[in-house]
Amino acid sequence: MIFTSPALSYTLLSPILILLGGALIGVLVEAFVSKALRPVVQLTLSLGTLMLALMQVWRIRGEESLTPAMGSLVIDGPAVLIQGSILIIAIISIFLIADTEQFTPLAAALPGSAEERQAEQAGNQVTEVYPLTLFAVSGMMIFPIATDLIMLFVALEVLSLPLYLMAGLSRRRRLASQESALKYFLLGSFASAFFLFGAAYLYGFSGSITFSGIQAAVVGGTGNDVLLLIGMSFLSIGLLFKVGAVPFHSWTPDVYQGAPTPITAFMAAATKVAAFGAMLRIYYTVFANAEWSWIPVISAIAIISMVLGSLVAIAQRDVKRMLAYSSIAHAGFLLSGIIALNKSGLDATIFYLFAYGIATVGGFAVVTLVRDSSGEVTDLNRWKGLGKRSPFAASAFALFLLAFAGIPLTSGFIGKFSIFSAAYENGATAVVITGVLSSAIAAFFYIRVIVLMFFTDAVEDGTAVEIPSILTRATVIIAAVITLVLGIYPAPVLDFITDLAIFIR
Amino acid sequence: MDASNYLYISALLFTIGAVGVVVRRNAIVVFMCIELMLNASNLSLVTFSRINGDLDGQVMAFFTMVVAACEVVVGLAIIVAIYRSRRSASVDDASLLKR
Amino acid sequence: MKWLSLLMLLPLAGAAIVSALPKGNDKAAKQAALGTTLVVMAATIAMAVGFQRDNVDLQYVESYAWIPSFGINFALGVDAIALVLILMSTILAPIVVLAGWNEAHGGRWSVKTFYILILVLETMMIGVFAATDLFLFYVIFEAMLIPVYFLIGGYGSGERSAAAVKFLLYSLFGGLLMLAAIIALYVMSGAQGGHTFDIDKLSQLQMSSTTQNLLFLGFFIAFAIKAPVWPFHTWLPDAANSATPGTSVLLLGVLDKVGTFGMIRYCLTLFPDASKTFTPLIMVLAVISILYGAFLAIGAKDIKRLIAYTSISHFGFITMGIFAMTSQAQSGSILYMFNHGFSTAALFLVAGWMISRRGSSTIADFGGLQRITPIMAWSFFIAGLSSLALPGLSSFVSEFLVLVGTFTRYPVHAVIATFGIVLAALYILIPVQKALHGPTTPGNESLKDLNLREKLAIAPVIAIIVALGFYPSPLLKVINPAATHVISQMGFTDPAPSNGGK
Amino acid sequence: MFISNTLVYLIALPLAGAAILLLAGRRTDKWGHLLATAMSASSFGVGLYQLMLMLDRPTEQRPASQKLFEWIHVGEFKVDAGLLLDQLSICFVLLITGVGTLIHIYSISYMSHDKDRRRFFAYLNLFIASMLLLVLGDSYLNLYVGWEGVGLASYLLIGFWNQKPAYATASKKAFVMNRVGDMGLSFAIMIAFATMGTVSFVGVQEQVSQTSEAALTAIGLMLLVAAAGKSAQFPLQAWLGDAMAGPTPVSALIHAATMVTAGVYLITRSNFVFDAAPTAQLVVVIVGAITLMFGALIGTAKDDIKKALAASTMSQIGYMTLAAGLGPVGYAFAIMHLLTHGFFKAGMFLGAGSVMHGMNDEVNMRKYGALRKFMPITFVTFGLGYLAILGIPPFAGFYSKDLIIETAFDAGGAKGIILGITTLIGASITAFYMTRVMILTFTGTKRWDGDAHPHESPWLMWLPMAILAIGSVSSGYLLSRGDALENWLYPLFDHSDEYQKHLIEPIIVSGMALTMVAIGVAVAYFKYARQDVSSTAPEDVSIFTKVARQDLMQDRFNEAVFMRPGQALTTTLIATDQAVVDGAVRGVGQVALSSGSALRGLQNGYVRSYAAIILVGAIALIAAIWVVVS
Repeated sequence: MIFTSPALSYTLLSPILILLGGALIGVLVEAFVSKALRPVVQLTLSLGTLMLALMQVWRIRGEESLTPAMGSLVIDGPAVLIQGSILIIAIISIFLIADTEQFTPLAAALPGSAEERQAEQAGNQVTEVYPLTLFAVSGMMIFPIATDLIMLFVALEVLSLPLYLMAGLSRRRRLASQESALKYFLLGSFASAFFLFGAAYLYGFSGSITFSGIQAAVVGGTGNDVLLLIGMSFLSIGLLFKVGAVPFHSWTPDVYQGAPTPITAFMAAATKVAAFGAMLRIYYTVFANAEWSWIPVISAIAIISMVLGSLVAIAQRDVKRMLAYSSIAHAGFLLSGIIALNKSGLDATIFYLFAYGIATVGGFAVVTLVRDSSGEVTDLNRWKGLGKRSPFAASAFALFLLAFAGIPLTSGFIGKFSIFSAAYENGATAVVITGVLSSAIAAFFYIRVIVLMFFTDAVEDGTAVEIPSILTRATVIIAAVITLVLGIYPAPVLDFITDLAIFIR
Repeated sequence: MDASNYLYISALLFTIGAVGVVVRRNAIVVFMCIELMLNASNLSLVTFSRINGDLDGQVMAFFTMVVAACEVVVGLAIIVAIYRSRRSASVDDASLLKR
Repeated sequence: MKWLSLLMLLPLAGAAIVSALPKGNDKAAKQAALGTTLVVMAATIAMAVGFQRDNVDLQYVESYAWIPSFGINFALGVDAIALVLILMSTILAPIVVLAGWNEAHGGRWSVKTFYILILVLETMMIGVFAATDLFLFYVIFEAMLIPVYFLIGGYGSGERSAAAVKFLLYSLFGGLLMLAAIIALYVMSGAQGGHTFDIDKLSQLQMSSTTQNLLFLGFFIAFAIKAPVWPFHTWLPDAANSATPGTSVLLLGVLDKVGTFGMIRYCLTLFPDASKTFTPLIMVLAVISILYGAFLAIGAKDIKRLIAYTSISHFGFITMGIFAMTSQAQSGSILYMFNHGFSTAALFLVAGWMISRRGSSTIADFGGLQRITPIMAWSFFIAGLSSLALPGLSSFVSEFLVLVGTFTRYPVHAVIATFGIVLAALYILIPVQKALHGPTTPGNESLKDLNLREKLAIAPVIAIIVALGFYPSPLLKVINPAATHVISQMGFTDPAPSNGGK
Repeated sequence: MFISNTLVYLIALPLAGAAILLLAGRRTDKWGHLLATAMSASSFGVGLYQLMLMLDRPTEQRPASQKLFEWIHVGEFKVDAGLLLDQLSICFVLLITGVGTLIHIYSISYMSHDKDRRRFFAYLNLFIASMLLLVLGDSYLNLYVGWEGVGLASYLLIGFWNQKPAYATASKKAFVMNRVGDMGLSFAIMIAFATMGTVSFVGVQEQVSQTSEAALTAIGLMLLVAAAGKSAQFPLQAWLGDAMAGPTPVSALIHAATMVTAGVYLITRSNFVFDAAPTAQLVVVIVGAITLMFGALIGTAKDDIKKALAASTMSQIGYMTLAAGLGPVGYAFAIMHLLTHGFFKAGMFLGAGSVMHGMNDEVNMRKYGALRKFMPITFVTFGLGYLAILGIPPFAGFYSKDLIIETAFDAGGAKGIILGITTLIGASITAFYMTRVMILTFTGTKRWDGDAHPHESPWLMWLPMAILAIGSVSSGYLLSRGDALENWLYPLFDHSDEYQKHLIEPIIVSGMALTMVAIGVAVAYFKYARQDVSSTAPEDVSIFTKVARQDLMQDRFNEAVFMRPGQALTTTLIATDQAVVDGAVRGVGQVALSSGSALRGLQNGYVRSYAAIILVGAIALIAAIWVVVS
């Protein structure tokens, strides 16, 4: 047996390598840098890593390769776009994570124990959240460019495991936070098991663990369709779980609510991008020729996601839960981009993902601002009159809500328009009509929040808006600007996406 | 012996695991059920590897084991934290977040 | 000269100036807003002067690539219909600003914000009529809900936020239906020679009659909600009741016209066959609107709701005229849109002054105003007469044209609709009697008559109402070619005199 | 046709007067009434000048027209702002401006104590202008403008003292009922345009021969509805009595001499339509006959002097309508009666105003009595009017009314006999109630309260009364001498079916009429002059009197048939709008909200149930696969 060293294209892989390297250095920093310096060092390190990775992504735009890592990964236009989106979202999320007020000083300490108080008084900070974030980002970067089942599974776990932990790090309401971590972990592993089982059957169907092999089997139509269908379904369960589509959505509200808000922001935005990035690649290339089998199923899932997400969101009293249900509805909208199965669907989905991700981070960023003496206030009733107390926070939040609702002149509208027209092009009339109608329902609760903020008199209960740092403010502003610009003049971005977004097989 | 029998066993194990997740309360047991599901998948992988006559499936099974080990680390950390703060490993007790 | 984009930029520039003003300087904000709207009005008039009235093509055409990958252009252009409506909007704007000089003070937010919203809204009002790209139209159609929403919810009275929400949700719902139809059109255009939103090109799409009917409904329901046509009207009374008078004027006078404008520009042009299919139904809805609105107005206890109900009736006339497919009815409808803007403006503005003086909008709280505040009372009375379409005032010309034009093709509808004029007399004279006549009720003795500013605001409105009543020719000459063009595009010609079957 | 460029001044002058007085407001308080009177008078002057010009022209060129500007041109619907002055309209022009000016003069004094006198004069001028537009417009649509214009002026004048709720209601009632009539005019115009493609008088006249009788009948009937509204004819008569709420000069001008005769003008003007639509004509006659009896019967029971006169007006216009419905023979007589009636009824109304002026605005005749001594001039002028309306030769009414009765008989057959007898009975009842008015007001014993100081009115008031009295005496003779009016109007009407010889000799008809009048006078004399009259209305009266006092139940009828159901409908619709239409919308919202709340239940917080949901999803997928595969 001759051992040939693997041929790796380091330039194309550099963004991922940089991230992994940064994450490992972060671990070392935890070990060797003094407590006082750690926050600054970690923040700088993470930001630097992310920026560098983003620069590398920018540099490799337009490059295409099926074999940057021996056929396990692929770099093409969509890959670059998804990776870029993830990095941009990660950067503005890091700004939020930098607000250490949000995190418990000592994750190991019992909630409410003396130990915890001591740690708090000592000014301890869980700086390990930075390397965790970088690891998660690395997983997210790999997930949409993986081209074999092993890579896909490993990437899925690499992105998930740090998130499970990060969900449990909240400083306030630690019990809830830990609970959310538990739920996220158990359900996530549960879904992973389905995913893996599906992967096994796909392997059984095609005799290959590479996407190209599976695709060839699908095209050839020689394999056992039952194996294909089971494999496809169970693999999809894993993916649909990650994007939070009904009926695999149940973790979303609880985890979104329980996790520290900066983590929720990061998770809600970046995971969705990564997971949909992977779905796009899998459905547009691997399963494209089996569309007869999955389009009806995904359509049904899209429809119930949109409807259920919108309906239940109406009844929410907690802003984070409401955004969670809204994200379920958005998962439905995004699935119509998968159903589209055409070039415009691909462009539209990528655009939508970016626009939605940015607005989501912006929205949660505003949530972190609204506080009382014991921390964040997420009860919507206490958001009354926010417009008077902080026009900045309230108008920004209103803008993000309008973007979620898909009101023209926000990015959400362009996204919705393009994704629905792509789906309609592929004959998904029912999905489009449900999408439009559930947008109307969705508008109902977005507008209700706007009413609360602007048209309801404030209750004096100590709820105030605090801007913890320039970074959080920057997040809100950047997100708002992007949301507006993409709504008013999206042409450059759209053209950029259209030019780049071509899958290579 | 027909290789497909291993597939049936795998499916059965997977089902047992899945049902276990739903019916058992203890977080550790739930987690073990999930591990059972992962191992059921491994069994399938290995079986398919055998049927197909290549090693990809077996390689993947190894990866799965590694990943499962990682999951154990993370999972136990979380479960222990919960147990410490709640003095209970029942997943039903952790139901603050709902509706 | 790029007239239309200039017109759209001017109010935005004004808004920028207002927002740059120091905090608390309300007077400067008002003056800047008034100045801006006056400049816009002057510019619109200057543009209108150069309009070639016998040319039925779009004029002052401009087009800039906006989102090329979707075939979307920032394309502007006006035909006579759009021109007339833009003219109406920009003339109303300074009047609203002047008339509502103090109405921003009771609001949740600063006076400055109020005028920024008004100016942004003005840009959108111009844009929505000038857009010749369906996507651009839709964007403005939806986006203009936002400033109105904040104007109602932030500066209105009573159940203002509930009314604002109702307005917004209702409109959004209609808008989303239209969006679905627009998506379908867009996709079809892609399949038939390239993605486009150009109305001309879209009107040449081939589609099955079922598709056409469904898409027509998507558009029509949106416009029927906007207009509003029975039974999609229930948001209007609430909104008008809660909004400030100035906002109500813009809402009923301008925004609602987008609905009827859309029916002509989009429903008829894009779906001629479906329009014909649905005409019988729409005619019935229109007639119901006319009578229903009138009856509700008769029973209204609140003066603002009353005016809103009268508008439902009037929009019934407009809708009926649009679908009657005769040149008289069509011209009449277009003229009606213009005239209604002013008569409703007059009613709402005067009602607003009455309400702000009395502190109540219940009709029964007034009484004997004619003797206490004669000028205010007269203004209201004349506005009311215009609303009931008294000959010699502008609405008569348009209303009669609609009726006579409808009669030649749909005699039964026209006859039933004509009963509306008796009801109109009731719904105007009942409040006139209760509020202006009779003995002075307690609490009214010391009301002040209109001041100079208010007189300056109402005078041009009344002047326009009277002038166009006696001499509508200048407008009709502009409107007629466009109206005839619409009819002939639909393949209709006016019915010849029947000689009663002899 | 002759083109004249001065016709517009007829309208422009009073319109300018109204505009100046209304716009300049209180600044014109001092001299406003003079300006208004001058404007009216100048318009009369222009009218006379136009008459002179017209007399100078040969018969066929007498009509003059003036196109002012293009008004409404859309497609084939072309209406210009154009005026037409022909032999018919000049009669009205002179009546309107002539009587109008007199009433202006009268009002200077009558309204001198009212602080809003200027406004009153503005309205009067507005009315004159609108009325002139009505009779001068060269198309139905132009006429319509004037038609509603007089409605507006009438509304303003009836409600001049609208601080009294009843008066405000009366004005509203008048306007609304008029609008019902206006609707008829709208219909007529629409039908005319749809069938003939034109709405001008000339155009319609030309098209009549090409148009089916059905269409013409429809137009005719709709014109009749319009006429009934404006002229207080059955069934739209109910507003006239209430309209007496306005100041008395208004009643004289609008509700006696001019506006209420607009219906007669409209029918006469549309002679070409009616001549070709015999059914419509018959209905006109029937409406006229019913109204003349209706008004007369109401007149017998009224104690309010103005309402008695109003009822009489209604009845007299019934005569005119009846005459106009009799075709070419009747048009001229309708116009003649209209003119003479304009003099004597205006005179009597002014007389009534004079009496009220002296009696602290008391209108109840039972509180009058023996006023002859205190107001001799009023008594004389009123008396001359009385003689005229009775039709005593040689007073004006004799000529005009007798001609109508004759023509009615001449209609021939049963129709002729019924109409003839109706007109005769009407004449008798007229004599009865007018005599009653005379007796109650001027003779017998005084029944007024102590604080009334009856006195004769100042000269500004009695002068117009005197002039009108002269008209009451002489106009009939002048107009009928040598069939002057008939010949004057002759070219306008279609005489293709020239009327036959009189069926009954005129002298016999006159005899019958005078007999009937004498009976009426005698009954009244015995009932009121020979018995004491109580100062309050007796309660123990026959059911007929009670019904007549209530205007023959007209208001009750309208209330029961239109008003109450209308109100009920309004209330129902408002409730429906809230509950059903808006309810449906809110219901959709509620359904969304409650289903959202219900679905929240799925999220019960137990991680195991979440896993179960995922499992259910997985099972569903497997089931789907199973379905696909098998």
